Amino acid sequence: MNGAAFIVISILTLAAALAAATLRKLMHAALSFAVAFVGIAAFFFLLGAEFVGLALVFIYIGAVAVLIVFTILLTRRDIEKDRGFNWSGVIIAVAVFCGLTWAILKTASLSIVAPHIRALTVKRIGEALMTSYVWPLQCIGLLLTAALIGALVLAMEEKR
Amino acid sequence: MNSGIITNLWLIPAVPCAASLAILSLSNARRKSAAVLAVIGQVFALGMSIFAFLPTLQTNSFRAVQNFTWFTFGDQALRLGFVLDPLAAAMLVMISLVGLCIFIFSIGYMAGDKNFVRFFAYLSFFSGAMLGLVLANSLLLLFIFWELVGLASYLLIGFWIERPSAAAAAKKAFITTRIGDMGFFLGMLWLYKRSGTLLFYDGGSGCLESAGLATLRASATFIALLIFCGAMGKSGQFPLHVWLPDAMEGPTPVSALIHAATMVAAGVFLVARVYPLFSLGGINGVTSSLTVVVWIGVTTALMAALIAIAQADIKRILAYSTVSQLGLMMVSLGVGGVAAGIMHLLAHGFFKALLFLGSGSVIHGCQGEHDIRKMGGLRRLMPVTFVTYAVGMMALSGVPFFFSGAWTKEEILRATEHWPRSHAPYFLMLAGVVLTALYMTRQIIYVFFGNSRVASERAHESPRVMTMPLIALAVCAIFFSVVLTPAWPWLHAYLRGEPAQFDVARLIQPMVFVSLVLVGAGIGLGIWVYRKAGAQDRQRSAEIDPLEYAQPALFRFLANKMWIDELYGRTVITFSWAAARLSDWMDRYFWDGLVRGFGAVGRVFAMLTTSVDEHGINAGVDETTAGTRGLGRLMSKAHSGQIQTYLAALAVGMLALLLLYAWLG
Amino acid sequence: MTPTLQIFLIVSAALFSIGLLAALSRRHAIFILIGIEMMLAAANLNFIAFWRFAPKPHQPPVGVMLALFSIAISAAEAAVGLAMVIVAYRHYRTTNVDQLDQLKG
Amino acid sequence: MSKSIDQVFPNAKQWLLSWLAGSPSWAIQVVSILTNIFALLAVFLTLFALISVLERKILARIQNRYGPNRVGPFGLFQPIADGIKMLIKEDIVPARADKIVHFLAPVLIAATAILTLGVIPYGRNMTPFTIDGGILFFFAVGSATELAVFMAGWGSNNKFSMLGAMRAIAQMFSYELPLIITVLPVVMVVGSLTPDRIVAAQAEYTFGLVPRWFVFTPWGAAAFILFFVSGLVESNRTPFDVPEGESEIVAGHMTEYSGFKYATFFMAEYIGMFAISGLGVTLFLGGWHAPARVLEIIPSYVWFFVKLSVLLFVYIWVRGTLPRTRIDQIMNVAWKFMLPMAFTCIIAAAVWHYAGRGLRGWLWSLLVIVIVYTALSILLDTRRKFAQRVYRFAE
Amino acid sequence: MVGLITAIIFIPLLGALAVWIWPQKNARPLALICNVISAACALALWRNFDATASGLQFVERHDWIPAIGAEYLVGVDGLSLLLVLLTSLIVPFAFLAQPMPRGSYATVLVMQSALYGTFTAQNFILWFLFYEMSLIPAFLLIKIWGGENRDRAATKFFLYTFLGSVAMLLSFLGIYLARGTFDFATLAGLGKNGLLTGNLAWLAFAGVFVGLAVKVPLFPFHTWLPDAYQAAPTGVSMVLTGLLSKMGVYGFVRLLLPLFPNQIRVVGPWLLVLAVCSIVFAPLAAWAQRDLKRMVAYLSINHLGYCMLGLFALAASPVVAAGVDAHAALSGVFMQIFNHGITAATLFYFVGLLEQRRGLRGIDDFGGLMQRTPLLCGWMSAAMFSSLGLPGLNGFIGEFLIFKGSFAVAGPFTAIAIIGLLVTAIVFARAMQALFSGPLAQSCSAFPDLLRTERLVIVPVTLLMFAIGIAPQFMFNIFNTTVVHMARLFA
Repeated sequence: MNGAAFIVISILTLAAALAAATLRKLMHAALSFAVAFVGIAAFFFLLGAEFVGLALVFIYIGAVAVLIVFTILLTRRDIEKDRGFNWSGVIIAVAVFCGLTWAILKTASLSIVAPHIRALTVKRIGEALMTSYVWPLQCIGLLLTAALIGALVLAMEEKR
Repeated sequence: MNSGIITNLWLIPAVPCAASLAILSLSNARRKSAAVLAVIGQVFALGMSIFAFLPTLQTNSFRAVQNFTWFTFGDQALRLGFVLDPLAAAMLVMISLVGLCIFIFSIGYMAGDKNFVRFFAYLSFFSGAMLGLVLANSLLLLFIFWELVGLASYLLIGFWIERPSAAAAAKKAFITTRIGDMGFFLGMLWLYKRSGTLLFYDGGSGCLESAGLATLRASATFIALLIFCGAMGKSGQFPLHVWLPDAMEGPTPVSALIHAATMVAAGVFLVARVYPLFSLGGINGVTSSLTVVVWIGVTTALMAALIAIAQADIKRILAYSTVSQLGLMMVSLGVGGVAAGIMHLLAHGFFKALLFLGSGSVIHGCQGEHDIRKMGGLRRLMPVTFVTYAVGMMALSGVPFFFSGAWTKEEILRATEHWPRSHAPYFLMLAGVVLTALYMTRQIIYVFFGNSRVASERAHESPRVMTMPLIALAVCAIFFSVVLTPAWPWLHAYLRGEPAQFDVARLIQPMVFVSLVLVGAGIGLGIWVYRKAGAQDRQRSAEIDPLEYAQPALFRFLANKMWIDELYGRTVITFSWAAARLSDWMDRYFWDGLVRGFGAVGRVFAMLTTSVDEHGINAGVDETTAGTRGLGRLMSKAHSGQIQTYLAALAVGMLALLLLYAWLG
Repeated sequence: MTPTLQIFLIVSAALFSIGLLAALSRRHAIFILIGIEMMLAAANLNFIAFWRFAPKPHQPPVGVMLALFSIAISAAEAAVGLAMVIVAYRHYRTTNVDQLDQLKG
Repeated sequence: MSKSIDQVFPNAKQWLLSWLAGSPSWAIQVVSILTNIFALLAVFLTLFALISVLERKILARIQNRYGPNRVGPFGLFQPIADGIKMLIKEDIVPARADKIVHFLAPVLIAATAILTLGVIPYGRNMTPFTIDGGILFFFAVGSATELAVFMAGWGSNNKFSMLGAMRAIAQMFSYELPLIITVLPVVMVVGSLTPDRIVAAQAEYTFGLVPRWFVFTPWGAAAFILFFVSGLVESNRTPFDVPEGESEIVAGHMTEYSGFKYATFFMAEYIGMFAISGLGVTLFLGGWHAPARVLEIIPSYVWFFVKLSVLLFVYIWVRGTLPRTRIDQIMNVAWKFMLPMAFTCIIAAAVWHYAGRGLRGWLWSLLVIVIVYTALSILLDTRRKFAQRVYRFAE
Repeated sequence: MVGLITAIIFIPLLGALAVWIWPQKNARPLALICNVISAACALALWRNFDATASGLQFVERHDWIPAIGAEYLVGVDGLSLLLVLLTSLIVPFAFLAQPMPRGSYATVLVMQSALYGTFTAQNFILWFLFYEMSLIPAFLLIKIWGGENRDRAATKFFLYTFLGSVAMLLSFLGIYLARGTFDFATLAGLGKNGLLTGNLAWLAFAGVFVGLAVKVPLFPFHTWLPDAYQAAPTGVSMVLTGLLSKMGVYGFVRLLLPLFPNQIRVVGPWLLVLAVCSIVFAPLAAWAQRDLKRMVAYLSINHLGYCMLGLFALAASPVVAAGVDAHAALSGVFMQIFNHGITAATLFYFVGLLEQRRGLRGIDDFGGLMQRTPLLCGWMSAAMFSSLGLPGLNGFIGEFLIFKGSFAVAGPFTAIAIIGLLVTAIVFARAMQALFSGPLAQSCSAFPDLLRTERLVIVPVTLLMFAIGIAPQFMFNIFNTTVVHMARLFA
């Protein structure tokens, strides 16, 4: 596990995330969001979960980001208006971050180094999905179908 | 072949029934195929009947039984069966032969009808059911076929369904016979309960065999009488005879087949079939049930003969004549002359069918006219019909020596004469013979003699297809007497299961002369009374009957069928209709009112409790409720509807939990 | 330097806080969604990190599984959420969550 | 001998790296990666140049004219001339454009297109980057193209651009489903997402003559056709080039681009086409395997590029032959026909597998596909829809 | 095969959901498909049913609410199977009768599920749940989709049946408190020696009796029936008469007779009086009706009266039970249940057809139909003849056996009940005369004859009637063993 890579990736990710949260232009924020997810995927690669990383890229960059920009496009008239910024949120967010960091640092058992492991192959994941995780998998399938239909129904033009 | 048909008796009813089904599936336009199918079915039935008849000749008291299980209920089996014995065999041949003649006649008679196909379907169905009836070896099976012939009769009476009178007559027939049938049904249940079986013959354990009869004891009388109810309904015995004259609303071949030759005789057949039940425990052949049969028969025979005198409708006269003759048969059975009764039944089947068909031919010739007073002079216009009709008339009247009816009637009279209980039936029957000759003479004079009147002007002889059956039946009516004469009482012996002996000497008997005198008197009286009626000219078609002229009150009494229909209408029907209305009323108002009354009480109670609730118990609760609602309203302020506020609250909550966790350790 | 679990968790906490920031501070509904997605991603990162640092990560790969399912669910959530944003926009002509407060008590 | 020719490129790379022996491992790694990247770029940019001129030549032949024939022998230097022209053109950025996005879009699109090339095995031991989930990588990275297209459309702040981008995204989204789902049967049958494994699984020959490429199974053939059509759409090629249909919306999302940025788009499109074709070759056409055992003396990479060229030729051929379809027709076909058929391929592959992968399985899976195909054509009422249209004017 | 019953019970429920969700125009096909599936399951049940084994088959037993002894316990014996088959037959028949609104398809499907449940549940709580579950849809169907007077009829129906149910529930709670079980088989075993003692027993008996008598309905608890049947749409009337009334009879056989033998023995003659009243008064009232539907409704009461006659006769005198007469009476009752189900439903179907064509259904609103619509008249006559017990059709078998069984035990009552047979004949003869014969009424002159779809519906059902009437053994095979078993139980 490469320390340098870690530093680079975390700086990239956090910067992009911060940009996504604060950039004024919605479109730039959305693109930053995509970049942030690339960073997270990189984390996953770093942690040896290649498949999850790829899935994350696939889903977030290929689908969710596009969905977001599409939504931005469809609600375009609204985004030009000036938006207020709620500073109380910043305070809460900082407080939460401080609290979490304090809690993490306080917990001594977390300061461990990753064991050396075999790479997690796609085959292994597939086996796990199809054996012990088959029910959750089916449920997720059902959920996705429901979400698909629900989103369609929601977004469909109402008939006059 | 012989043994084949005996083991497959079910085929005899099945073939016409199958023909009926086949015809029913034809379209209305396939007239020819319908007729052909029906006739073929009937020919087959006749052939099989004859084949079934032949083995019964070979031994005396032949009886072939075929029983089978219809179904099992619980662990019990319900068994039905067919039986072939002389009684059944003779009936089979008569029914299928007469049936065949009538089928052929119908082809001509119904030629113009638009429901030709349906007619033959019904007719075939009837034929099948009737054949099944005579073959049944189980009271239940007999009852089933009994109901089915009833159904066929219902359908055929109401065949010209667009006529309200036909529909009414059909309904009347159905219900009236059903009344009798309910008695029959009850009798059957009773019999079943007592004997545990409904099979007539079952290798010694049937209900008509000694073992079965032994279980009946005293109840036999009631059972017999209940079963006789069914026979009364079917055979038009007083007081259930009212449907039979009305049944003439049906097409004439139907009247001939069902309401003259076969179905109405089923009652007589039924009594003959279950005769052991009637005669059980009799002294000298007299039991109370048979006595009832005799008196019902006598009443019916005389009453119907009297009514027939005053009727103007050619078919109604014949219908009453049928009722009268059926009464005669019942008398015969009642006094113990079972064979005589059945012989008369068979002979009657031939000549009454002949008469009905003749009347049909007349009606056909007169464009559907039924009123004999509008006919006349048909002797010249319809010679074949006239001759055959005359044969039938003489057979019915009982003109001795040459006609079958005479021999059987004498047989009956002889049996009645020897009835130990009373001689009254005998004398009343003699009167009946005179009356029969009288009304038949009246009819034939009105129809065939004198000048032609309104309806008979353009009359013409019927086509060959109609006259051939007439001739065939006339021949039967004459030559059937060969097996009936006392000189060679073959049929009598056959039915009783004895060998027949030939003895010319027995031909001359006192009864022949009594009969000769009586019939002569009847015909002579007729000719004398109606001598002028035949000569009336065409303007006076609706003139007064000579008898009406002499005895107007009596004639009206008879012409109106002794007001029995009216009597029923005023009493039975009114009463039952009132019962129906009452039931309906009770339902709508009484029971429902009761229920609604309960409902009202409930509602009053509910109102009471409500008021107690509202003013007593509820007062405190209301305050609490108000307080709760106020609090709720206050709390709802916190729900700003802004999602971010909620989110922030969540985050703060999480932080708080974290701090709590830290504080706790 | 080899990163420890703690570092990962702190990065993830930071990501979470940034997501929270986006969700709390911005008025546009899409930002809120972006924020929520980021919080979910932080959680996923935690899953993976804990899985990776567990003594026996392969028996079975629970963390990876959870992360996968969580990704699927958040994708569904995003789809439905965005559809709702579109519907809300169509109805109220705004995507400002301040103005979408019909459910207030 | 043939083996050494076959392995000439890997050996060359080994030789190159052997110069660095003794350096820290990360340096060797970086150099190895860079070598791969340079090789890829060199080969495919050359191929791009070659294809761009060949396409024009072939189209010209189809349309019965000469095509470019002025620059160099047979006009083969035309791409160089074009490149120079593009480079020296003015780079125009619209005043109201979102400049960052406008700039990033071609970068991103080219980057993703080139990245996808990295996981395809070009020959024996010639996979630039061996990743366990290589196929997934291909699609994950490829899906970023949509974002890039959108950025181009949005950043230009031009309604034609936006419309073109919307169309492009709509159709790419729609066809990504059949594209990925048609890959699944192969993945299922091989049991791996690694391209090398997939190629290896197609190595055998029946009777030493007929290669066991997946395209020769009923499900494989069906999947390949669907894959190829989806690939056409994904790379926005005729007859599915509605996003840049010049007669309707100028040039779609590329309207506001000029000069080198435009060239980048152009290049990305071609490289995307190569990548999809390369994946098709890998998945269905046996990768770098020779079509018969005897032909194995010819090096593997030659076979790969021969197959790739054949596919590219078909692309061009199709472009020269078919008219442009309507956008609604494209979408209808995607959802109503392609998707169900793609699912059917999965079922058919399963049937094939469970029926023993032999002749029996072959016939059964054929039956499945034929049944579904027939049912679909009946359901979609294709006979009516394909019937000649009657236009009624002035009604 | 375990799980088949559960499938049968819940498939219609799923179907109801599907119908409710799907677009309007698919409601009928969907409902029918669902019925085809459940019918296939019912046929599978029949096929795998061991006709020679007494006792329950295909039993599924799961704990449900152990605290009160409620179990999910379903199973079939011959009687249950018969009724399951009947349900599978009648409901699709009703669906085919008339196009209905989507909601009513869904509601009928819910009711169907409840019916299956009622006929297969072997634990009182479960049984009662299904029993009540059938009541609500029936109420809704009359209330929402009914005809004239539907509010009144629905309320009446609901109050009657609901009060009956409450009485029954209270009785069973009493029994449970005393005996601690809801299981039918266990209760029946205990019933021989008296479940309860003293007045409590009588109270419980009265409660159960009233609850079931209302459902059947038995005179004088029957007044809701004509109103309800008259108000309900045709298809619903078919289900109500064909199936809902069977729940009452089924309850009598399953609950009242085995659980309270001593009580029944004491009040037996009075119960017989009630049955005979049902038999005699109902057809008389039917005679006086103008409305064809009401007429058929009254005849329904009459026919169920036969069932009651057979059962009460059987239960009132245990001496002869277990003999041929008990078997006859029980078999007759079971046959009558089935026969009345199909025959009455068919009659309602025909009334519906007439109403569809004419818009009215008064007996005087028609005339001379035979000339215009011979097929309709022919097939309708078949149904009528079946109903009046003509031999050769199904009605006769059941009635004959009931009369045979009960005559042996309760002769006088049976003799009076014969009047019912007669009056039924009169009613039908009158109806046939008024409808079919005479000159063609002006208002009927444009009637279409049976359409092909209608023929497709009616011909199989009528053929079934003929089949049962001529060769009924296949029906008896279903429940013969059960009959023997029950007769032994009642003895």
